[in-house]
Amino acid sequence: MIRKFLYFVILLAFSFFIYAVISAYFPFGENTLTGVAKYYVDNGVKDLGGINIITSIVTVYRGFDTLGEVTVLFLSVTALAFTLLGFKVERRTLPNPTLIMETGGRYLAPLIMLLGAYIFLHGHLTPGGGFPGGVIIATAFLLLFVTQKVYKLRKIHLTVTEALAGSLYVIVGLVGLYYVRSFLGNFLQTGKPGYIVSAGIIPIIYLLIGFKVGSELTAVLKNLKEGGDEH
Amino acid sequence: MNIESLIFYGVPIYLIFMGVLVVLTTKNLFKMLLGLSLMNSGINVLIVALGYVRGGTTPIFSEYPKIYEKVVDPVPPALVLTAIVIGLAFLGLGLSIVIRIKEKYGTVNVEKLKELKW
Amino acid sequence: MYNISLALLSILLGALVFFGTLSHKALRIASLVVGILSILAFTFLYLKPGSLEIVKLGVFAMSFNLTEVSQFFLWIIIASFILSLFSLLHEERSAFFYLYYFLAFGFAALTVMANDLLTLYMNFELMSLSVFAILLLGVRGNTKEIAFKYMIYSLVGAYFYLGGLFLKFRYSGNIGFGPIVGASTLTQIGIFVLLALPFLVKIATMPFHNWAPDAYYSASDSFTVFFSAGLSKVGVYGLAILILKTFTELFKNNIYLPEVVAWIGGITALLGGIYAFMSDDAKKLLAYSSISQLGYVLVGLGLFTPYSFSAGIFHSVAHFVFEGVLFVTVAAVIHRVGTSDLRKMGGLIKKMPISFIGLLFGIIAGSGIPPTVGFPGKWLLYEAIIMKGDLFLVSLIFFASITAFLYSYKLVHSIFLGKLHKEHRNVKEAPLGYIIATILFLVPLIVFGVFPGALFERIYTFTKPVFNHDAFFTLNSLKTQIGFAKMTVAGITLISMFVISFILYLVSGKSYRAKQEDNYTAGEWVDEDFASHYAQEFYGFMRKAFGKLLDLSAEKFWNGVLSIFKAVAEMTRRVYTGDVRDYALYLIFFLIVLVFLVGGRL
Amino acid sequence: MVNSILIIAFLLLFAFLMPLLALLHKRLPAVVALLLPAFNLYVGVTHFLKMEFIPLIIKTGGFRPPFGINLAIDHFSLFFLILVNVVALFIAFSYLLEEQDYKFHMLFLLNLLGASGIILTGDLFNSFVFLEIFAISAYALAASKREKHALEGAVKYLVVGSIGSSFYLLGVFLLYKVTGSLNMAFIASSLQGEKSGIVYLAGMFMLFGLFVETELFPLNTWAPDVYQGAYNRIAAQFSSIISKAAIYLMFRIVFFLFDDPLFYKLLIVMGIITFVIAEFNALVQKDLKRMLGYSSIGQMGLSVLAFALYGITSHPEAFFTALLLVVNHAISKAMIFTNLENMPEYVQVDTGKANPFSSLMFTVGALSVMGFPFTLGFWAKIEVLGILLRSNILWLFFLILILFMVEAFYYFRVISNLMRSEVVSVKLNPLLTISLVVFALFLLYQGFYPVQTFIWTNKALNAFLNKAIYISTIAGGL
Repeated sequence: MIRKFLYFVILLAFSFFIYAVISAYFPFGENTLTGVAKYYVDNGVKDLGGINIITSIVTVYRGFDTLGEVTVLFLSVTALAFTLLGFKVERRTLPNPTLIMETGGRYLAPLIMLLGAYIFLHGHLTPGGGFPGGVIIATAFLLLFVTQKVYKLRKIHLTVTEALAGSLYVIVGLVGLYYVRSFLGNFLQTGKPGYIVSAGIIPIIYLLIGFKVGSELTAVLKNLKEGGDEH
Repeated sequence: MNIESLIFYGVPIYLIFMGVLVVLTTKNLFKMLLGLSLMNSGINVLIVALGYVRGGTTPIFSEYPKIYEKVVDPVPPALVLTAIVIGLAFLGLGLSIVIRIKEKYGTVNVEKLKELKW
Repeated sequence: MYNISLALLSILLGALVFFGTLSHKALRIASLVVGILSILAFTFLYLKPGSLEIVKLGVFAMSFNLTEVSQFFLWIIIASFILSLFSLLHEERSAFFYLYYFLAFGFAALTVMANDLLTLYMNFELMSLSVFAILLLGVRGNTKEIAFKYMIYSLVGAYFYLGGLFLKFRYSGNIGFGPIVGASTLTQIGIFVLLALPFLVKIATMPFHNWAPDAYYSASDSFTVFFSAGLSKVGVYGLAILILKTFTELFKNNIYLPEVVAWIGGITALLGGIYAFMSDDAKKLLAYSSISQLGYVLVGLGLFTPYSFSAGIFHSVAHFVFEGVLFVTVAAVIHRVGTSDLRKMGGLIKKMPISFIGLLFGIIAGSGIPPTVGFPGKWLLYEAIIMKGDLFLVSLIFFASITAFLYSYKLVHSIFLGKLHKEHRNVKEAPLGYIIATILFLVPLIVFGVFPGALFERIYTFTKPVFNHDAFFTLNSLKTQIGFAKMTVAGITLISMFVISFILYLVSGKSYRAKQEDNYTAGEWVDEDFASHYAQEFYGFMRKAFGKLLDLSAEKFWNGVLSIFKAVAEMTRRVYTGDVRDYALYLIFFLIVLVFLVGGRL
Repeated sequence: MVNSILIIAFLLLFAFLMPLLALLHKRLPAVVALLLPAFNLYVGVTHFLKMEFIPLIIKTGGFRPPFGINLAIDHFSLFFLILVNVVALFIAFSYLLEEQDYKFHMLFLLNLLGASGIILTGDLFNSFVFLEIFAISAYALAASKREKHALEGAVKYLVVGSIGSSFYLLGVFLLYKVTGSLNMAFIASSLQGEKSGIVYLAGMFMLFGLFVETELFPLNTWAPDVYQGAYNRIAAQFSSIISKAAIYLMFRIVFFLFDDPLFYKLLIVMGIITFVIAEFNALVQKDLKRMLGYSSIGQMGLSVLAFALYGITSHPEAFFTALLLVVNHAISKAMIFTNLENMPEYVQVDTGKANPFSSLMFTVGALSVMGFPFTLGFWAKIEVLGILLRSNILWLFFLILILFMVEAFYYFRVISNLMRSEVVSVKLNPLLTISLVVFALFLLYQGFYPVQTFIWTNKALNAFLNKAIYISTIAGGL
């Protein structure tokens, strides 16, 4: 107990020290945009036509990072499935879903999916984008997993969706490499800022990311529910 | 020291080290992962807080072509977006390993996890 | 033609014997004979001293030069290698054994031909590695432990040598054998110790000798001939070259270093002798005798007077000759008897007369009796020490000589005299290869004993530039300021004493000729199987006197050093507790340390 | 020359497509996992041979640095790219016939992707992303045996590694706050001269994260467990790909961004402590793989020490030595660890059964690690001792010398036991045999005639030391 308290005190002191240092160097809120941030804010819309600067940074300026990010997620799903390979989940009997849950779930799920699709399609216009959209779609499947008495989702469908979305993302990047000599470069017209068909490849990328994240997270849920067995 | 900075800098930093404290003190591997996750969140929040500009809005120009005078730094949120996903990925993998450990060792107590040492 | 292609040749021959052994027994013998012949041919037709040879390795050029010293020792190595091959004809070993054998020879040859310290190091290491491999294929004892011990002693020496090499480079800017200029005496001594260490290990100077008895005991019997007679000369060569070329000034000007080195040699000679007559195993006995005799060599080299140095070099040749013949004859006996335990032998004189004669001459030479090769070196060494006025060292060496008599007698008595064991009734004389090798060893044993000047002349060519002394020898005599020895006279005197006492024996006594199987005790009847051979508790009374000394082994010391390392390791490994929380704790503390390192800059 | 972004693009593409390929044919993933390192190697070698001295900038997203992320390729990064991919090719080829789930190959490729990405990228945050790809796949690979020990090692690595990489992220971000950029060259150009304290703090955080991956004491506590628990090929990957990519990043960051004596002194101390403790611990190990793991850790410490000596003394030879050590260690350890596959009955340090071929291969690898003459390691050892002496630190010289003896002691103990161990006939994997022989011949040939290694290393060294050119090429336009 004393040990724990000692750790607590030391860590508290240390965190206070770090806090003091950071707030001394970077007083809260007193930023002026410099460097790349300033460039993004000033030229972001002009360059890409997307009014959401963060989205533009995520998908194009630092699109390479996002590709990496997608990869990390993909990696984690793969690794999870691989680690759980051959692991048998104890069949715990869930309480039987009531009629209300079952019916409600059945009708709610498509709506949730629609919301997800909306979010990733409007990624360049509003806060949101492929990742939240994908997660929302996955929650729809979670709902189905929990509320439906019998819900079979064939793994192969998830796998194919996942693989295709991921590889199309890379292919979009390669097309950019071919047309504008830059991997993940924007090879489409930027269009009129503020419209749904604008901002070049950003919506395309977010579409793919949405599908990928949705299918991956669904696969995770499936794995955790049913154990990682061969498909 | 103002209260604003204490909340937006102090709390995330406190979160980071309390996450560490969880790792140092808990015996449960699962809680340890949660501690690490806490630490990740702390760092993410800290990064976003570091990019804040007083009086700035989000860098989404919904009323384009009107450009807002003051916006917050758009880079930290973009980075944090990535970092969150990475944290999630880490947690997912960690949990799967913990599940396996529970299967093989029959426990998630780290004191029992000392077959490899010295 | 390059001299170093001798190494290439030996590798080729090794491969030849390797494949010969794999295919057929006759082919093995044939390829070994080819090996003997081609190395002889190479030696006599091609080996020419005095040309610098460079092998470019891209970033470093190995340089070789067959100087007079190198040539002198190379001849010893070649001779002992070929002579050991004769007895090897009768040993059947795995194919790899032969390959390693030839490799060891090749790298030993390259080592003595090396013209700079790094080249020497590289070849020396590979020689050690080959010997390690051979020892792994040893025939008795716990071979892996023994080979491992050998390798570790060699490596530790070699690594310190590497350290010395770099230090020398730092002070003199080159890695040649040239002198170190400008370094303080203490530094020079330090570098000398570092550089000399692997060679001291190779000649098994105490306290670095522990590997030797085990290695000689374990290794294939024919290989020990080469091992003792040939490979130990690499160590002698290394010391000689260091003292002659690199540290000449140091040895000339410093009064303590020569004394210390000589004393280490003297103590090795004495203790080696004592350990030798306490051994109950023929090969361990010989191993200790080899250690003891190389101690004399170290005395000679270390004392650094013209006489002592020449005597040391001469005695190393003598060592090659008599240790060679001793190991060959013992190998022959073991080949026939199947054991190396002295307590299980005896009375083989009538069964193996030629081997007996070989061994007899070997021990005569080893005890330094004229007119054999053991005499001139020892005589000159005594002269040199006396001239230097170091009476304590003389008495030390003198006692060491006494031990030589003791273990020599034990060896010859236990094997050849006394009662014949029942199971050895059908033992035959050693096979032809052993006989040839024995006889070939006996030739230089007598020739160089009677005409030591032939050798001293060669030695003089490389001692003269250093000491600038006059020739002190003629073909068959030695002359110093305080003494004169003519080998023929000494020899004839001794031989006539033998003859006279033999005649007296014939004339005077009416002795009963006992059969070898006869048992005789005081009035008591014993059956034929009762072993009354004295070899059972040979020098048992000595054990009482020197028992304490035997306990005081260097092995314990080195094990102590090792256990210190292990104790430290046991402490450091506790850091890895296996508990994740501890690991996280290290991380956080380390983070705090890192932040504090930044400290004032924040 | 092929655009080198294709290295990353193809690795990703095929990793994503792997499930579909596995549906087509069961063996296809393994073949793909072999072809991609080969392709990378081809790209790497052609670049290395044809490239000018000026670093090559490959922008992504269509924007020049610092606005877009760029890959910055010079001979130094190519050197490591080639090294990593040679080992990857070696491992993939050796295990081509092994039955594994396609996910395993995916993880392998993604790990290689992480390593290649770290090596090629010119952007700090991007390096963090790749570091995470690389670390997460490494956690999964460490656990891939799914047995007790593998899982235990993996979970320790996971905990330690995630703390480390979190702070790496924080460090990267602090640097962004200071300099307003995430591009390495831009950061480097604005960090030249006097640095403020926060830069040091950021540096410490970043190094803290990297120390975990480069296995420096006391952040290497996970490493022996992982080496002991994981598959042999994974252990090989850890010692020859994962730690090597991490050490690349460390070299780059320390030298380019924080070129300051404080960091070099820190690295010297860490290097020494790591080497000492690792060698001592290896001395008393019972388990062969754990012993080899400690030996790997020790070699990492030595490389870091050599690099840091460069920072203190600015003798280029010191850094050259570090590179030489890295190459030698990567190749010989890959050999030793994969060779363990052929000696499944030799688990303990001093007992077990083995077949002669694998004993021989182990010996060659071990001799090279120890630095025996006429192996590549010899030159590395000579250089190490040379620079230690040149740096005028005599006690360190002798300390390292004695530790070399310790190293020789425990390796020769294994060798002598192995050579005399009971012979057991193992069905040798033919591909593994081929690749082992190739590597062994490489080590011996380069030990005898090390010109190629020296030339390539020297080229990499020159590219690395001319950081002014690197910075001005990328950041000069601003």
